[in-house]
Amino acid sequence: MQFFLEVLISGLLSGVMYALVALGFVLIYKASGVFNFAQGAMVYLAALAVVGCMEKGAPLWLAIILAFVIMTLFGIATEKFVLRKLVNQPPITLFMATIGLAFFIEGLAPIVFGSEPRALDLGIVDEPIPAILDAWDMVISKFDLVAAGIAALLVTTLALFFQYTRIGRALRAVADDHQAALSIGIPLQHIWAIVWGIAGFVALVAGLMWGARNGVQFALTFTALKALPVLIIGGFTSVPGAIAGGLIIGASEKLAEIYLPPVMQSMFGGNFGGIEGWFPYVLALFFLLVRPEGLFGEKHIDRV
Amino acid sequence: MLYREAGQFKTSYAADQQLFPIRQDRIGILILLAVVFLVIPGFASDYWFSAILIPFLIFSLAALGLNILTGYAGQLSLGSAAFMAVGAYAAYNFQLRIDGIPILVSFVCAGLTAAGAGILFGLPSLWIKGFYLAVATLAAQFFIVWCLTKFPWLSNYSSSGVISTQPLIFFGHEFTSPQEKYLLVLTIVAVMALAAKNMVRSSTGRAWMAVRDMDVAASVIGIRLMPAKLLAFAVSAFYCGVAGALYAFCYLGSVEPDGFSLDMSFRILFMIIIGGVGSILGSFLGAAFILLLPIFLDIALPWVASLLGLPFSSATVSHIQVLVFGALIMFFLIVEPHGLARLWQITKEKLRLWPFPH
Amino acid sequence: MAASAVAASAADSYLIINNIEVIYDHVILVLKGVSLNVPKGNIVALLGANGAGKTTTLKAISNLLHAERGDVTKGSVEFKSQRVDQLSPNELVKRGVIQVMEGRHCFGHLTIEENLLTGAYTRSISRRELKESLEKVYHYFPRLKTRRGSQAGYTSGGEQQMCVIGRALMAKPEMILLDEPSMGLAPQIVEEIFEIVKNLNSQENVSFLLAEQNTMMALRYANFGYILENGRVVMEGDAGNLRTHEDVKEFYLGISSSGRKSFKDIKHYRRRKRWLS
Amino acid sequence: MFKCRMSALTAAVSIALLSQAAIAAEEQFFPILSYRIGPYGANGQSFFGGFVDYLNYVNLKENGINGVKIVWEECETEYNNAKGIECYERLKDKAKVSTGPIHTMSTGVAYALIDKAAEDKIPLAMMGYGRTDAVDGSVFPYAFPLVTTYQMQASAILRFVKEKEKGSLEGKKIVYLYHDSAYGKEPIAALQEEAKINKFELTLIPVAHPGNEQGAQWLKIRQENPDYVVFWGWGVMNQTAIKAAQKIGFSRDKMVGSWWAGSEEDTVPAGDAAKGYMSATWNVAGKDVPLIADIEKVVYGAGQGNLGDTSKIGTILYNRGVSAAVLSIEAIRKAQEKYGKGKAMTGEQVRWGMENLDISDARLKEIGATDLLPEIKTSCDNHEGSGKIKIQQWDGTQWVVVSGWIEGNKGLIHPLFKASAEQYAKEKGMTPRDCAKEM
Repeated sequence: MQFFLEVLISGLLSGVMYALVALGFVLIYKASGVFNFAQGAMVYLAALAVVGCMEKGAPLWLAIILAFVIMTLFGIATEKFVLRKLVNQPPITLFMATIGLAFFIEGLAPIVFGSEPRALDLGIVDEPIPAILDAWDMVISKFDLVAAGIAALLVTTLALFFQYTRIGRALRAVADDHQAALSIGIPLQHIWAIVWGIAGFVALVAGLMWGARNGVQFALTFTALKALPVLIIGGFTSVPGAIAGGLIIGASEKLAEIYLPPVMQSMFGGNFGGIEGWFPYVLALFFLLVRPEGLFGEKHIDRV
Repeated sequence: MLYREAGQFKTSYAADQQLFPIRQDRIGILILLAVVFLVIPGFASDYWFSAILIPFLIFSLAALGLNILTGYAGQLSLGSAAFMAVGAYAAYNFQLRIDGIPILVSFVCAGLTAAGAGILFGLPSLWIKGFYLAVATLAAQFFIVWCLTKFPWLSNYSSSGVISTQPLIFFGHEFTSPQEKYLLVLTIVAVMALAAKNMVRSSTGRAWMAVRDMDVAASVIGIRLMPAKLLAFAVSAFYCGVAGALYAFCYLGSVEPDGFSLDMSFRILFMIIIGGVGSILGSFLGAAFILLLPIFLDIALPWVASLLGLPFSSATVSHIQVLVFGALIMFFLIVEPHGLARLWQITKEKLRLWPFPH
Repeated sequence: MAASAVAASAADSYLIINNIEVIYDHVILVLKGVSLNVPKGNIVALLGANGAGKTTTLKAISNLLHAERGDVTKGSVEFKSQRVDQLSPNELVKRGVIQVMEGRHCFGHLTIEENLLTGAYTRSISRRELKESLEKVYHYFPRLKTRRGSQAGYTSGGEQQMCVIGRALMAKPEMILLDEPSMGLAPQIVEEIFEIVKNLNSQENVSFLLAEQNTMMALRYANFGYILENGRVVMEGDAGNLRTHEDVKEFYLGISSSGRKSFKDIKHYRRRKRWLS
Repeated sequence: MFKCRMSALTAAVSIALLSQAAIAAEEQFFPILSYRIGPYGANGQSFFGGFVDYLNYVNLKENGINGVKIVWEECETEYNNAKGIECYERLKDKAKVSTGPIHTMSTGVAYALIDKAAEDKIPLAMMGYGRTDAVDGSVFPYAFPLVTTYQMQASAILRFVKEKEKGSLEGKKIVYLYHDSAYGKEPIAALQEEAKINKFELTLIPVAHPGNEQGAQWLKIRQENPDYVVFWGWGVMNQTAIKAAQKIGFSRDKMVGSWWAGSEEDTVPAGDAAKGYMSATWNVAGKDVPLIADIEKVVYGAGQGNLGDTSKIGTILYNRGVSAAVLSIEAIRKAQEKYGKGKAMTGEQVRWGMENLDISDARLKEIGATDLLPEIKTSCDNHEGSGKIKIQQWDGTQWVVVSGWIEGNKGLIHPLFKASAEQYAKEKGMTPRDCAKEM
């Protein structure tokens, strides 16, 4: 039981890390209807920018600010040179363009900041907290708790921003109907630049956390793959959904990895570990059976 | 005036229903077939056969499969590579376990096995759509590859999980040279492409397109969504499965499950989008573009770099390749969001009027 | 006398569309030189059949064409004596011209109230002023107030139409380009909406350029009318005159004094009209 | 028609490029199937950087191999099997004239090339990766899993651990944590055999690709509480494992990685967590090796270095790339001894050279490559040639070698290869060579 709890908590905490990446997807999808596959690459770019600036001698705080500026500029440039020219195209075309964008980043970022895997030290050690270890014999990492705190803060801020501010409402309006938003005078370009800027910021936060956790390297782009089932479960358009989905995926995937293979082994024989690759997706499918638009997603409104 | 339809009257219903109703198209196709079957085998080098033409044809077939699903039936899928993997492993096992089974029968069975998998993983399409469905098909992508890794029976207990394909023997003749393999692949692809062309204009094809354009409306006019969608998944997976079998037997010779990665699925998706969603021709154009572009960049960029005396390390050149690849994809989407097939259509429109534009 | 002349000329130079031409995709010529004039405080109806170019005209004014790969290639649009054809929709809304698109483009996932609030996007105003504007809209559209919390996508067609008009009102416009408000609505609702338009016109002094297929209804509320045919203005005049004009009755209202004419005659007539313009 | 135009264009360019670089008669050509981008790009950059630098070094220092200039052409495989084939086919025609062995540093690409290369008579080197049963040269004449195979390595690691445990593993618990692919699965059989002999308890824990999330696996390890974790990772999986070990408080000096989990690319990103972590290797790191220092002086001095980032010189993978090149060149030298000095060697001839390598410590010293490689002696029935590794430990800034050369249990492992190779021959319907008749 105690081990079960340990797995559960560790799963929930890594779920938070998935949610951080998923959040970037949600933001852009919510505001522009673009399924931005380049989010993983943006996480990579942001983390690289931080370590790149630090290598040039900038202290951590300055590097983070510089990286934020870079991400914002990058977001604006993306809007200006790619998305603006693809207004009114079907979603799949936009999706494709973001895959092109991902390739572009994956080529560009290492040229500018170097492709060496590097460490990113945020000053928070990823070690078990001794007090908890002694008292309950459970490993809970300080780093994970900090990450969870940051994610909670980020999500709350974003959710409030979307719900109650003028820009937030405009963002949601644009997501619903580009044309109508244009017609009432919402300047799409500004809105999209803002969204990409925010998504860049979220990517930066995710990049910092993941980079500090696993090192800064190309594999950061894979974080996107972990975020996709989170999106399905939480819904593509819900900020709180990203967190909820992250927690569900994180916890269930860890529990499944521990408890499912022995069951399968007794059924088929052989070693069935390593199911984390597909388990979240299959789980997400089952969620879709019950709620086709995710737990918190907006219902698709179909009027013929 | 070269491409003039005027004056070609259809006097019977059958004539109006031809695959290629315009005479110039028929001639064009015949010439094309003559070139690919007769001329190219005489000229191309081994490199062209085994590194470009064969993979081009195989990926065209896979793209065709995906295009049937996405372009005609409107169901986005990111699992094409997994269905190819099913095809590859199925063909291997049919060859291995059934004595004396002709290779073509194996391929067909492989396609059918993949179709089965397609139906299974197409089930979610009955209640979800759009990007939700796309992400759901990723479940197929990861799950199938995992299964192939985990059940050693499927790879005949090879310690590494890699399978080496059996020799290609057909009516006692062994296909060994790249040229023969090319002709084999070409024949299969040509037949299946024509079949696809025929299928998408049949009532099935029309049902798919109705589902694509608006499934609620389609169901209102009496199209049964479930059979239509599942059939699209099955046919698409069949094409991908055969492509996978060809990929293993005629191209790589040995495959491992990890080779059929998500990356490959994405490439196939690229092909149909760059080529033209909902176009048979587009599948071929897209496959050519996506396969040739990196090769072209790989050859051209170091050359350009050395020509201009740019002090790039090999790593930088490789990175620039990726960068340019990404940039070109975005560029093409901006210039022609409907793909290369649309460009070809516009050219045809112009030819219709040429040399007297209005 | 002099004062009223100045007023008249100011009214004349309110919204002037001067011989504009619109091409889609660089190939399809949709408007072939349309000129219109909307005096201040008027409701002007833009009539014509499907595909005549009504919507395109409105979009050419509001600059929403770009998103559809359309381009104004000739002519000019002036609002209050200033060229506005190169302005972004955002700028134009700030100057007081707003379009209400055809087909009730509500933001389906936002509530009715949120929809209205987005309408005030271009105005940087205080919370209090926002509240006042909202109340004003609710005053004209009491039905919206009762549905304020519901998702717009789930409200009825009439409510959605009211919602988009109300949303446009939130921008405090001087001029609304209203595209086909009657589309797909029950006659009673249409009537209700037109009454509100009339009220807005008289009480808030908002001018309207109204594109409509429902000719009879439009002419009942408008001061002036233009009839478009194939991208050209084929007839114009006082609403009252148009309503009683034989040709209009014939072709747009389906009422004829001399019995039903054959389709051949109509074709002939239309061709003549087009040629003449 | 557009398609035709496209391909015609590509054809024109590629023909222009190919003909431009036609090979002169007495030049030794090296087809290089390298990768420098993608998830493993950083590893490829170091390895192939070292490889190319050494070829250049031989040209600059000795004016080629006995006067035969070395030329090479690179092709980016992106660690992707299909692209690897394309690259191979592209370079194949030139390689038919003269060729050095092909190094892919990718098990997948190597597998895909085994049959083709044998058919085209181009030797395929798989140093520390690839098809391990190719140790049996009677079935695989053109494939060379040189230096050490995974199985021998695993066995050697266990021997090291055993020594540390004062000569006995009985009753110990060892977890094998592996990348769930061909690479990670190969040593399992060997480990299981060893477990039987040495009576330790073996637990297998696979990690799904790419392995950037290992929370569950390490919690399981925490629950098992093993004495050692033997670790077969690649790419991001390595850093993640080291970090995850820290997270659950598992001591890093109880972790021993394979040689693909023991480079600076793996430990640096893990930061302080990597301190104490051990891994296998067959080559030492650093510029203390005279050859490496000399390469930096000669090649980079002449401004012809292959690396954009010179700080990689002397890293594990760079040095490994150099060692791969050293072996290739030595094989060509050997071949020239038999087939004529000062001549370019064909694939067939180089194959003979590779099968008859005999590199003693004295020879290594001569080249300045002491400890860059173990002694190697290959033969028809032993394409591996050594089977030895060293264990190194990360001290927070660099790798420190902590053992001498350790050889795996050859008597146990090599029969496994033999059996597997025989099965392959049967499946393919081929008759193995008779090694007794060779030489």
